[in-house]
Amino acid sequence: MNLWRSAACAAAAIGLISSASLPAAAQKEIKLGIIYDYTGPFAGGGSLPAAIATKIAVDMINERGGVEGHKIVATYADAQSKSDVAINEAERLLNEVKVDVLMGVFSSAHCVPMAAKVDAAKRFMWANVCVASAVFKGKNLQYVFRPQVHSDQFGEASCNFIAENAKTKLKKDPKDVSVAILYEDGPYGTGVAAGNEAKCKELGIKIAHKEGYAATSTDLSALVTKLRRARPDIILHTGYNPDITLFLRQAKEAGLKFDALIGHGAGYGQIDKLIETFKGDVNFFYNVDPVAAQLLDPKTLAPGVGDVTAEMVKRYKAETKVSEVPPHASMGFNQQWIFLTDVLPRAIKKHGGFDPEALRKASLETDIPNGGTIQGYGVKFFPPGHQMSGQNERSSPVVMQYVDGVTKIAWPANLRTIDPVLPFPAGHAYAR
Amino acid sequence: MITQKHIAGAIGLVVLLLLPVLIKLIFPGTDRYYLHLVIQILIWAFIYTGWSLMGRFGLTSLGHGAFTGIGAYVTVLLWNFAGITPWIGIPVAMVVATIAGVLVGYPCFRLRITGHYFALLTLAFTEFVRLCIVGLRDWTGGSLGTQPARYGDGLSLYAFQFEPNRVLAYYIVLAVWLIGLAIWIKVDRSMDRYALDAASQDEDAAASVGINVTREKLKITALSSAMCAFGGAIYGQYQMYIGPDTIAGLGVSLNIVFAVIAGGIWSLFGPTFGAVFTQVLAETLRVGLRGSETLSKILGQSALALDTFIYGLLLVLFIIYMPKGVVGTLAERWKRKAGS
Amino acid sequence: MMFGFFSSLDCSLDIFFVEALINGVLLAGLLALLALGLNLIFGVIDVVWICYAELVMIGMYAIFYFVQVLGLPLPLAFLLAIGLVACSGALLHYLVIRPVLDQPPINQLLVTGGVLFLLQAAATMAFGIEFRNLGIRLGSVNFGDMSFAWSRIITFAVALGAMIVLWQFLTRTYIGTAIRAISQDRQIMPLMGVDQKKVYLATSAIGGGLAGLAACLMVLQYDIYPQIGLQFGPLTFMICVLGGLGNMVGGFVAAFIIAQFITIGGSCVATEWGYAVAFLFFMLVIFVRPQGLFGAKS
Amino acid sequence: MAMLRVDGLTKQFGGFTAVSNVSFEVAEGEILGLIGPNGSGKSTTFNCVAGMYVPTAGSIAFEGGEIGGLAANQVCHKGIARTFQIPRPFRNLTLLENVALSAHFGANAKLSRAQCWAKAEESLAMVGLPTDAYTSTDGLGAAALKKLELARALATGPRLLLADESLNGLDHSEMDQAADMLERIRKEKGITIVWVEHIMGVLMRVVDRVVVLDHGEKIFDGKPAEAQTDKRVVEVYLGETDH
Amino acid sequence: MLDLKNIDAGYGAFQALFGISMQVNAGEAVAVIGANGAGKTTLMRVISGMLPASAGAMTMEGTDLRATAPHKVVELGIAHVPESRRLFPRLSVEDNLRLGAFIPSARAHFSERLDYVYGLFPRLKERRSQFAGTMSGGEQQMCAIARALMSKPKLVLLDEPSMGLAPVIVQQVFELVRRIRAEGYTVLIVEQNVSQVLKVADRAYLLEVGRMVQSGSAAELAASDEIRKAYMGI
Repeated sequence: MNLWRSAACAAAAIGLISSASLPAAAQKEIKLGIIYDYTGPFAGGGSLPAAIATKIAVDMINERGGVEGHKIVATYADAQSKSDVAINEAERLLNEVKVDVLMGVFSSAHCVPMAAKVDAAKRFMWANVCVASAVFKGKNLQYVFRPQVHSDQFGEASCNFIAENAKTKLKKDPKDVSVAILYEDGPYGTGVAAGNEAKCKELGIKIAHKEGYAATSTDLSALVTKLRRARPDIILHTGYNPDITLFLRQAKEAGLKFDALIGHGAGYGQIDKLIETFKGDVNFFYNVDPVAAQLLDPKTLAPGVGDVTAEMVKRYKAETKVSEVPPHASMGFNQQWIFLTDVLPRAIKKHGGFDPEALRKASLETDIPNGGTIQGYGVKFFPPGHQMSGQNERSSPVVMQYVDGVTKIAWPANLRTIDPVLPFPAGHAYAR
Repeated sequence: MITQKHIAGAIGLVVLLLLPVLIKLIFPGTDRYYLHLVIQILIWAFIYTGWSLMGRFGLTSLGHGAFTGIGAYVTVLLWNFAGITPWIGIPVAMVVATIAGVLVGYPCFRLRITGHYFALLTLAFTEFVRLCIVGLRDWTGGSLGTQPARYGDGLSLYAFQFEPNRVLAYYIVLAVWLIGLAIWIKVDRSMDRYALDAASQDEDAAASVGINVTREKLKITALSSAMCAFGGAIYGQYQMYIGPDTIAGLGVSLNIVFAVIAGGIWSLFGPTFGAVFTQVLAETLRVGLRGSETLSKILGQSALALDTFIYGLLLVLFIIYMPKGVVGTLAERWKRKAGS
Repeated sequence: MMFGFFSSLDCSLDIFFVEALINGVLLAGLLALLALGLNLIFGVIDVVWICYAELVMIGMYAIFYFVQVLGLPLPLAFLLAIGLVACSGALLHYLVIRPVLDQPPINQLLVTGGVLFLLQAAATMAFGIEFRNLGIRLGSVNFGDMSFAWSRIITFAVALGAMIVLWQFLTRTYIGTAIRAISQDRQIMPLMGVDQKKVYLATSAIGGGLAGLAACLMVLQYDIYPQIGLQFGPLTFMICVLGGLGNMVGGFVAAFIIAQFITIGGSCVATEWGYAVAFLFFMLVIFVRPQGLFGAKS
Repeated sequence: MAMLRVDGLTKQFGGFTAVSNVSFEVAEGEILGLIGPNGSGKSTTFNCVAGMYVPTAGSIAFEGGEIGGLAANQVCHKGIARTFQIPRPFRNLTLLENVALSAHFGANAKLSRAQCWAKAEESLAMVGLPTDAYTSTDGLGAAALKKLELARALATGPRLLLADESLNGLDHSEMDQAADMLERIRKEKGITIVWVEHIMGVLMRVVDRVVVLDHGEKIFDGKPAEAQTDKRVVEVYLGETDH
Repeated sequence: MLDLKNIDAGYGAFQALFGISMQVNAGEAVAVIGANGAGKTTLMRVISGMLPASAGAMTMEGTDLRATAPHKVVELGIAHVPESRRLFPRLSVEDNLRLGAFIPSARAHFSERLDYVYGLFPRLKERRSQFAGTMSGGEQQMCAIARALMSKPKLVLLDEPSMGLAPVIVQQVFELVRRIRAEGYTVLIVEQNVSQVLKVADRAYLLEVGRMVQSGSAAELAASDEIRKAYMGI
């Protein structure tokens, strides 16, 4: 075993909590500041898997010898599910730890203000997980990039899925299908709901009810009553973890019935947690998310990508002892991997380093075709001047369905691994 | 006459004016972060000073979280939705907060709602405002907050966005804080201060010597709520993020009250000390505990709330053993020493 | 359109409205129970425990701990939790309130505010800020399209029962009579041979016990997290003041009024607006009747 | 013309009538004693005049203008100052600040800061209290606190002084001093005084006239010497002598 | 029975009692008279422990009263009927009486004592479930005295029992005082109504501005000029 490799392992181990840099090896370093919610409601809403997988990516790269002779030194910070803490941590990482790149960020509520701040300070930020379109839309950000899908696409995916399946499954014209849009009222929920509303309207799907609520609500029974009154066929829900649990529990208690529920990431990406709480009740639920990498057929992807996925899944399972690797793990890992294997090497080689300007140029040159990443999509960023500049234009989510604890892909048709079950079969807790 | 006090003040002022340079010397390279901490402390110190104007006269309002919230949100909403520059938005927000303060204050003072009734009533007001902010989610961004729309590259006089230039931000906030202290001193030296002191002790006796107690209280309420609204607006402009839990609501109110009480409600620098104390404690514990492997191993997640824990414990102890606060108690001790 | 929330204004007088009304009544039971404990302490000791709802939170975590970690049966966990919170109430009085009894009333309020921070932080340190629950699912009972959760019905019944038991205690026992008397004339209690300190301690323990009971009922319905007190604390104060401090029957009625605002407001507009209107109503009432809806004029 | 005219004054608290249909007048320049045993309604009458209570019925006219129902601070601005039975100093202020405060707020004319301080010093000197800026109210005895009450009232520049049971808690020599002081205030400042008191002894020496209340009703109005022998007054004070 | 030696007491800086010495012997009715503000009520409060004495010695049947906690004074057999009655207005008559029997020794005999005071004051039995605050002044005084008797005291302190009552009622109140005397209780009574109280008392003390100026048999004091001087300033 070579010496510096063990040092890197030790560094990575300490890195989880440490802000100290290792002086031992006189080697060039690149400092990353990675912010996730390790505690609080967002932690259970998907932030933790993303954080773990992000760290796996960093560890793997370091084990391979780093990037262009540079060791990756990551400082991980906890935003505690609070935006003001996230902002303060960003300040600290950028200006006290003096990281070269700010990364991570689960919640869009943190992402939006933080991205604007980092950009204004002309520092470089790479967003792994947060999806709100509002991060980029109309902001003309220069130094913030996100290969991840964005919330408008989430909203559109579910409506498209409904429109395509209404006739065959629900025996109704899409115009006769009614949906209810529920969302946590942060940038993420609001963004997805706006996408839902716009797309469903465009497709002629009726919106029986649309309502936002605070993710920290302790009582959603009034909302449930309104849904029972509005009688939607399909519920489009966007939320984090405690609020989803609360909603499902109160909906069941109040006898709310519907044909299908489509969740949009975050809490719905954590199927393990939902099954733990609700057992069979969450069977046949849908979730819109970037795909969990292990679900894709490696043959459809670029050569070598499948091996990376396999390695990530192996390490993730070893670390967390879970059976199902959630989509958030893939998101955290994938974006990290793209940065470390595509953008960063190019910046160092071609643009002479990893200052924000070099990273920016390298990012703008990114051109990964579809199938080139573990989540299937390719990467090319909208150029400056575009209203979404900095956002990946090639990303796309999928609609997944949970069937008996196994995740299947139900949409788009070309990736499909299941004929969607719609409506709920008789005897289901929420079946009409 | 130049007293020791004046000299100390002058030296302090020079130090503060040179602080960005000093910080750069002491923490080369990381000055932005430390300036950020200082700026946050100064903004809160200003808000705390604004509250203490009222609080020191027994008007223990738990409603100032509403005023900071109104200040921040009105300014940002006017900017985001009507394109009105904060130069107009902030005064408007201050007027709105003042009106709100007077609307709540007038019946309270007329009906002599004081003590814990006043506290509970203003508490209801704070919650009302916070719920309105959350409820108007289509405008305010709901429970997770919103941010002022960036103007240009984020440094703009017109949009009153000064955050990217830390040094500039520091001087702006320093000026705000100094204005806060000046207002405190002005109030402290006015006859109204005596009137309010008297009224806080005995309203009947105060009225009997001709003091219009209701009017005096309304005046200070208006001033205090306007100041807190201003502070809230500055916070929003600097932080470029406002959330119902970070700048409005009961949590903010309680923080204000407790920081001031810990620092000392009757002293000029009491509220500022409270701000230094609470902000530094929170930041050091958060960073320090996360940064130290052994400590976070021992405490694990507990480290999260250790600052609040210490904070709560100290508050209880302060109120029991040091009701005048740190600065107040030290000043008294010093005075006693000087006297004897 | 001026305000966004009107877009979801939807208040037809149908069966769901009736359901909301009845749910309001059921919620009122819990709120009344919460207010009862606080009212008792308020009336007797003349101190507002601003951390009262945090005691409830401690009780909820205790139950969670007993059941999920120690694996105790639920009824035993409930009993232990009630006992634990009763002890905390007494301890709170002994350690925190007693030293400041001579200070201005506002300091007493503030010192319990310090305890609020302390308890919240302690809960966070012990359990983290995640939402927890016991996973109890009691189902619901249906009348036509109306549906009522058993957890709410049980809560209401137990709250009502507890209030009756407390009333019996207050009217049938010496210490109970003393508790009722002490708010009417504090100074002459020693002339009756009543040791105020003991009555204060007993009241604090009873108030704590009620908070513990409320905790037992709340774990049936709500998730447990450190800030849950902030959801219920302000409501509880409001109900106490609205009902007239120390007036337990008044508190009961006030709980019903506030609960109706919350449920009807929530089901007609949005959850926040139900609460917001309740707070607004509270302020307006106090401006018109500072002594509360049912308080005696002093 | 009477300076103060109380006409048919009635004050009820809930169902309890504390003062019922009491009428009396105070002439300019006189010292009127308002006396009666505990619970006779004299303090209630006093507080109605001073603006602490709103009368249930009747009128209170001061220099021809109605003042019944005005707030205490408004009454003060009309030129009526009062003292409190139990001294109520502002303990968080120094002696001088206590008095300067009432000079500033009590007077109708806006006085400059310096004028307020000068007036405060003058008032303190008049009652014989220290006029330096640092003396606090802590540690003042009953007599000094009474004097402070008086100084505070005088600083508002009143034409009528309502002195409430100002001798309670004083020893004999202090009582005499206090009575002398009231006389001197009238003589030197020309202030009319209504003196509410239940210790009749000292009061009798100084007042021009007494009004005696019992159970909320006026039972006597006349010269002090006559009061001491009036059968009803004696009964009120000593109980019914034979039955 | 009760023995006070050189008692000083006051409120903060204000001293209300100066060197008071007095005795009450078993079976006696003793009156303390004096004008308003003479310190009579303060004296009663000092004896029952509501106000701590600042100097002097005070014993009840040999037990040091100054060392006894206020709520323990009742257990020594001293029942205080406070000035202006101080009933619990929103408690029923019977609950008021129940509180009178709060001390353990009285609780044991509650129903017995209740029968006894109802026998003494049948009026109270009629009103037993009424709020005490809704009764007339005379009935309230009756209730206050009954409440004091519930603890089976040896010494009853009566503070201004006639205050604020109409003249007719005052007669009735003094009648009550005579009755409890007849029941064998030792009575210490404070009154403003001199002529009445001197008729029921054996001995009397005259207080003036916190000082004991005269003492003697009721008849002696009734004949003395001191009283007129103290009250009327003649």
